[in-house]
Amino acid sequence: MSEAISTRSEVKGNDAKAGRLKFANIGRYTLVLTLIVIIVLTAIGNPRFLSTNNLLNILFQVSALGIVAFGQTILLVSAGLDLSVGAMLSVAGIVTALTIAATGSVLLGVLAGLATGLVIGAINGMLVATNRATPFIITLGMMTFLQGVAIIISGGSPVNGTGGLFDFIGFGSLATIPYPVYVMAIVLVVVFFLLRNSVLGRYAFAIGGNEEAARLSGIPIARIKIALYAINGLIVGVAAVVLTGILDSALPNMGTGYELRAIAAVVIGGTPLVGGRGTVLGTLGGVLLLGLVSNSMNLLGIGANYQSAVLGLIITAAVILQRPR
Amino acid sequence: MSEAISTRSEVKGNDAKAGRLKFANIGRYTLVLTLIVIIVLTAIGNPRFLSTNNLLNILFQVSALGIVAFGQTILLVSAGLDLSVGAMLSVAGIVTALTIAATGSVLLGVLAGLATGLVIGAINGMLVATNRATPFIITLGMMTFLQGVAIIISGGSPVNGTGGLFDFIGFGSLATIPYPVYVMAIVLVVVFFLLRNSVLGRYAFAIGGNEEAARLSGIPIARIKIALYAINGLIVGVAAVVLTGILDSALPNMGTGYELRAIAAVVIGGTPLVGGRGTVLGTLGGVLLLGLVSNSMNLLGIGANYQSAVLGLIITAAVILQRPR
Amino acid sequence: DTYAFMRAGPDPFYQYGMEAVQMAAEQLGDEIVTYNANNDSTQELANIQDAITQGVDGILIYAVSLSSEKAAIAQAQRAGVPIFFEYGYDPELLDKVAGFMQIDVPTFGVPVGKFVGETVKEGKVAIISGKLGRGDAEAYSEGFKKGLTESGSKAEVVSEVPGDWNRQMALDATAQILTAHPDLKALYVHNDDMAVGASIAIERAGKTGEVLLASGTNGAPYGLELIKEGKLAVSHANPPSSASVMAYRLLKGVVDGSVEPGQYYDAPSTMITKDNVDEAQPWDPSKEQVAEWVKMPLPEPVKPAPGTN
Amino acid sequence: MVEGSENLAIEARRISKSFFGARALKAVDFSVRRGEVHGLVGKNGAGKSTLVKILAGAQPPDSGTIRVGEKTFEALDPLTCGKAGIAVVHQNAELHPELSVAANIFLGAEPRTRFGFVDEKTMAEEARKLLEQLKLDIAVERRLGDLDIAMRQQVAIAKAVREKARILLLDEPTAALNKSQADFLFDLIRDLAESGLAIVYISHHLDEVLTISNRITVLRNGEKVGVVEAGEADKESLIAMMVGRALEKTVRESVTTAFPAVILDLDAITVPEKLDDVSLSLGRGEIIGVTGLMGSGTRELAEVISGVSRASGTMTLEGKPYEPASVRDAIARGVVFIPEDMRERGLVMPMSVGGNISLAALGNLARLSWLNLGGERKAALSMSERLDLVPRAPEKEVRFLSGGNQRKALLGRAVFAGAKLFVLEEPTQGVDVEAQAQIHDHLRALAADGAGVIFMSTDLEELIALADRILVLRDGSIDATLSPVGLTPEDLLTAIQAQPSAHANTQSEPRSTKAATHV
Ligand SMILES: Nc1ncnc2c1ncn2[C@@H]1O[C@H](COP(=O)(O)OP(=O)(O)OP(=O)(O)O)[C@@H](O)[C@H]1O
Ligand SMILES: Nc1ncnc2c1ncn2[C@@H]1O[C@H](COP(=O)(O)OP(=O)(O)OP(=O)(O)O)[C@@H](O)[C@H]1O
Ligand SMILES: [Mg+2]
Ligand SMILES: [Mg+2]
Repeated sequence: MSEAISTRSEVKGNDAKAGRLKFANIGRYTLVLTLIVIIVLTAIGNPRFLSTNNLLNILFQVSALGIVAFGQTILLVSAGLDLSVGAMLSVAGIVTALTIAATGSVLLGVLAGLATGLVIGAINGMLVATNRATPFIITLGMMTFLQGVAIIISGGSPVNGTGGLFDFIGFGSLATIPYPVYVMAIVLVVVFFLLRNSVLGRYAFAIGGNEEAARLSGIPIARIKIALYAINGLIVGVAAVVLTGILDSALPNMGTGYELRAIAAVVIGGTPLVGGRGTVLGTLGGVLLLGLVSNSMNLLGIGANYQSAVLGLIITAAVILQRPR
Repeated sequence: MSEAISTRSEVKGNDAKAGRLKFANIGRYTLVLTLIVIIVLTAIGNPRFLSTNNLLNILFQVSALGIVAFGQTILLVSAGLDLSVGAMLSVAGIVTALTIAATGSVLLGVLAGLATGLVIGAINGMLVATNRATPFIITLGMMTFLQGVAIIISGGSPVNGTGGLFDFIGFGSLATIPYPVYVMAIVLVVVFFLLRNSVLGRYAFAIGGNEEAARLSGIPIARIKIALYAINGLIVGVAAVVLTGILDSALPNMGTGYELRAIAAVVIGGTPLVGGRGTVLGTLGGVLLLGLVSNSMNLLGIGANYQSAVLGLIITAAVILQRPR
Repeated sequence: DTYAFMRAGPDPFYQYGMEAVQMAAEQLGDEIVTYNANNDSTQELANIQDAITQGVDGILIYAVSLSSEKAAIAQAQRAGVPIFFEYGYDPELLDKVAGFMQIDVPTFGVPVGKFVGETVKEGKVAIISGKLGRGDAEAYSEGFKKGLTESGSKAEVVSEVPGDWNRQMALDATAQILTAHPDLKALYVHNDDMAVGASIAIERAGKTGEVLLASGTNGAPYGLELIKEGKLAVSHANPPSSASVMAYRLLKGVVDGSVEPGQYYDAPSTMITKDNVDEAQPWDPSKEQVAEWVKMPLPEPVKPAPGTN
Repeated sequence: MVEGSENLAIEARRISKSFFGARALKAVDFSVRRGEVHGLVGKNGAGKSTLVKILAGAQPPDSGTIRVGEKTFEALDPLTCGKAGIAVVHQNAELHPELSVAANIFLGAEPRTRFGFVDEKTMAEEARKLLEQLKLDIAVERRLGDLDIAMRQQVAIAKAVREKARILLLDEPTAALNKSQADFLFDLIRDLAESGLAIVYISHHLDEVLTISNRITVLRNGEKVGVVEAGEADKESLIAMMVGRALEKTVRESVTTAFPAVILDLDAITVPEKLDDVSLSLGRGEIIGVTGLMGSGTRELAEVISGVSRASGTMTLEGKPYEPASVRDAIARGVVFIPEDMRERGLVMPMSVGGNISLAALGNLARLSWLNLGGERKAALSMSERLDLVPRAPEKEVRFLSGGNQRKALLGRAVFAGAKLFVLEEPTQGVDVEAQAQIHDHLRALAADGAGVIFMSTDLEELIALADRILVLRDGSIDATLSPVGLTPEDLLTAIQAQPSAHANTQSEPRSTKAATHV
């Protein structure tokens, strides 16, 4: 009899698996399909769109957003969230620029920026781990706080001039590919393996899927959360250095709006806000969608007044097509 | 024995009730306590704070935010969310002002504004109900779209002059209390009873607590969701009319940021983002906290550059004190 | 006396205005309380109410929006607190306020358009606009186009994209415009912040010198820097520093009765190019500079140009 | 304590625990010897799960001490328990739906590669070996969320075994298992005990407890009533200790077979690959029990009747065509459904007990959409009394109730909805014997009032005690229709497990039987 049972459950297994694969792929395919449609339409409207130069430009343009979104993916997988990344970006960027201005050393500036991100991220992690309030509201409070900090430390004005950082990040390229694109790629690969192969990544999924079960399995929830938020902070620090380099300056509001765009990219890429699931490759798709749409609207000459409406329609459509009931 | 059991469980029941009250109240008390601390400190710092006039000012200042937050409470209870309320506020306000400008009739303008909110809300509800994507991302798309719509229909500039609406809303008062405060109070009472006593409200709690269980209990999920989002839209329409009246004009970006502040108020007030629970009175507490802090910073003369940091600290602290692990 | 200084948002422009007023107030023995509306009209109204409660003697304000200030003015008027606007003119309200000082928004882009038209006789021109929805960005573009046509140039505006006053957005938009129009002759951006981003994109595309970059407003320190470096051809400067000091002094005058209320003043503005960059009024003035502004004769009221609002 | 404490694997002394003022445990002493299976029984809400949670470090006690080996603790936590060799299968198998079976089994103790990454290959390998050892047939790479409750329970047990525990706590591990799966688990438990493990075993199936345990501790209202040697106890004495008095034994001597009218008629109901040509008719006042092996289609049948899923074929309700497009349709026609998975699909956890009870019939409590809250409270209180819900506190959030009381609340919803036809999955899973009898009485009373009841169960005793007719499903079709009269659990088990060919002593439902009379 136990054979009969086993056959059945085998069948069940395969059925379910096949079904799941199909389902998961519908989502992925839709995103890829949406990307392709946009590319084709834009290419028809403006052949220059497909020039290597423009494609590299797109990658260059999304690099900071991409980096932030990759970090946010780690958090969303663990059912976390950090709304303060935009403000953190501003603070870390200002610290970078101020340090370079004060010491003349790009290296020190970069280290200071990274450390700032790491420390703020760890603080966020500690607040989230030791409180029952949702990360949404805790990091919303931190976002407001950090926006204030950015204004205070910058004196409310742009901090200009980053010397060698600008020459390297803003202008440097290897094999015609700008350095920020490499930085984005490295962060992508690191996050990919972190989520897929590392124990920490596994715990992120476990906490996101069922925190109580994870706790009962002996996973040190608080420590893991702090680690995840700290890593996210460090990644935001990387983005801050990149963005400061690209702009050759740091502005108190340069990160404004990054949080929502990053989260949008992650969710469009298939990671749900409730956690337990997600891939950073999906996030890359989401980031490319946002970058492509903006690029293609400008290339197609869609007037300034209409861009927000069109972008909104495309985001909504992409999301809806991806997950019909 | 069965008597013994029943006596015992009676006792248990009462105990439990007392216990529950206590538990639920810890959160509420903390919020009330935070409010009291702020009030006392500000009153010491600036005796004018406690003048009737200033207290009425605070209520007047938070009225539009309060109305939006009350509507959002309904959605959060049902595990929904509408990030597009700020943009919706702008669109409905512009429609109100344009209609008044075109027809000269305040009544038509008000009706047009309310209808705009209702229709957009219903559309959001339909999108949310018929898709598996989370409300967060769907309404984020709608937010971007509606921001664009606001710019398109207003031509990008403020729409000025609302005639009698301004005289009434912006200036009118009854028994020294400005009309917007009455409007806020009415919306509060309506939402309170909607959530507590109506079948729709009960369904909102059920869907928020366990959507599948609600479905298996025969609750028409899609219809209820559409109704809830539509009601929220209508309430945003009310806020739009109030705000347009207060400002005597509608601005394409006048709602920017309302979504986050409203959600913050709701969550500070004890309604979790995951739904199934919540009270609109808590939301009132959250709204008052935000209004009080801003007022008290101004009255204490905390400089413009420091306000964001202080506000962020207070939000974070309020939230953390309220729900320690 | 105590005066309120209200900024519309966190942008550096207001920061410079705020700092200059604070320096001037120190020299004139006044106290300044500062407020930030965070670009939110409701918060602005709340700030005004709160300042009144606090009992300030006058309010100096950079309004959040052009001409939506009826409510704010009504509040101040009711409380008898004079309010002076540095932005947000509405002809109907002139008699209700201490005064208005503003650049002439609808025509502000005109001289820039003329300047570009005189240099670029034909070819493609693009515009990167500030954040839409407040009324000014739209006006700058219109004025610019008018000036371009009036200059007799055959140059043509081929692209208008949003830059939201944001360096990064302007950087990206410029790169995209240059992709779509590699033969672009000139680029008009609405402020110096976006000019910084645009100049980086032009440089990255290897087109420094090929594309004429013009900035519509500001004359900010980083804009002047660009002009000195030859990366920015022109900026129509409207320093918040000297303007705010003058506005503050006018408000003081209204309070002590030496200045007649309800008048309109032009905010100081100059077209800054490489030739006169050293004469530009600094945004971040020294004490001495402020002392000079404090002693300068007050500006004369003017009749606002028709259509100004 | 008489026993040599060196022989004790774990010893809890004077454990007390309250939840918001309500005592769940009162100074309970509890100890388990090495190599012993220690049964823990008590009515719903007696405190069994609470005790287990405290021993497993999931919750701290308010007072008392726990000694594990040499060390004494004021409170344990999951990490300490892991180190001390305490493993647990909680009443609600706490697992990760999005992770694979292997990842679940090794969560918190992943084998690692040289570079510190998770060694997926080794992990899958080990998990496969472990499942094989346990004779469980579950593919290790499957997503846990795709498994049914029984398989999840098996994974939870495998995880506990993997932890190489010295002390294993099992909280109603068989509640969701069928008989053969349960038997299999018993073999496993015996083997583990023989190898020296201390095992705590909680179940409402007292026969099981008596068979497998060496000693049994009985809890009542959070207090320890006593410890008995299993050999010296029987079911009746246990029940008397649990309940505080003896229960009458119900024996099925006859069942009603004639019903005044047909309430539900199914003709050739087919769902591809799940249900194959099922026809049956249910009389007004009749109670049908449906059973079968895992995957035989019992759930699908329940879901088709209650409008959750659709099938081909025709259904007739009270003589009228019945084609529910949704659960809502079904409820509107007087058909209510109670799912087995009460946490995921049944209860609204943050809602009050009263709210859960009234949920499917709010219309009865509302005028013009305005709820009569007082009426609701009264109705919920009387329902709590009818179903002996502990505590009688309709305003209490349902998530704070014990597992068995939660199920009663769920059943209360169906009863309150006042249905004509009840479709119930595992109506008394996790419910104590006394309450089970009460629920059965209720269902019989409902039937006597003219309702039809069709319930899906894997509990053989329950099927025999409650049903007027028992249908055995196999591969989606009705394999046998049995009368409970004179039927023993062994007979029923044989029928369920019979090979497809062995239809000899069973009868299939006569297709022509549209009349309300059955043999
Ligand atoms: N987290 C909690 N919050 C509040 N009360 C609780 C909580 N957990 C358990 N209780 C209460 O403690 C008592 C004992 O519950 P417990 O779960 O231990 O019972 P049990 O013996 O396992 O019952 P069952 O057989 O129904 O599973 C019950 O009255 C229950 O309502
Ligand atoms: N969500 C699903 N996805 C895929 N197949 C399913 C699903 N639910 C059920 N099935 C399949 O339908 C068949 C019948 O399952 P059903 O759950 O009705 O059986 P059951 O008798 O209730 O089993 P159990 O004893 O496990 O509760 C099984 O072969 C199963 O593989
Ligand atoms: Mg239990
Ligand atoms: Mg089943």
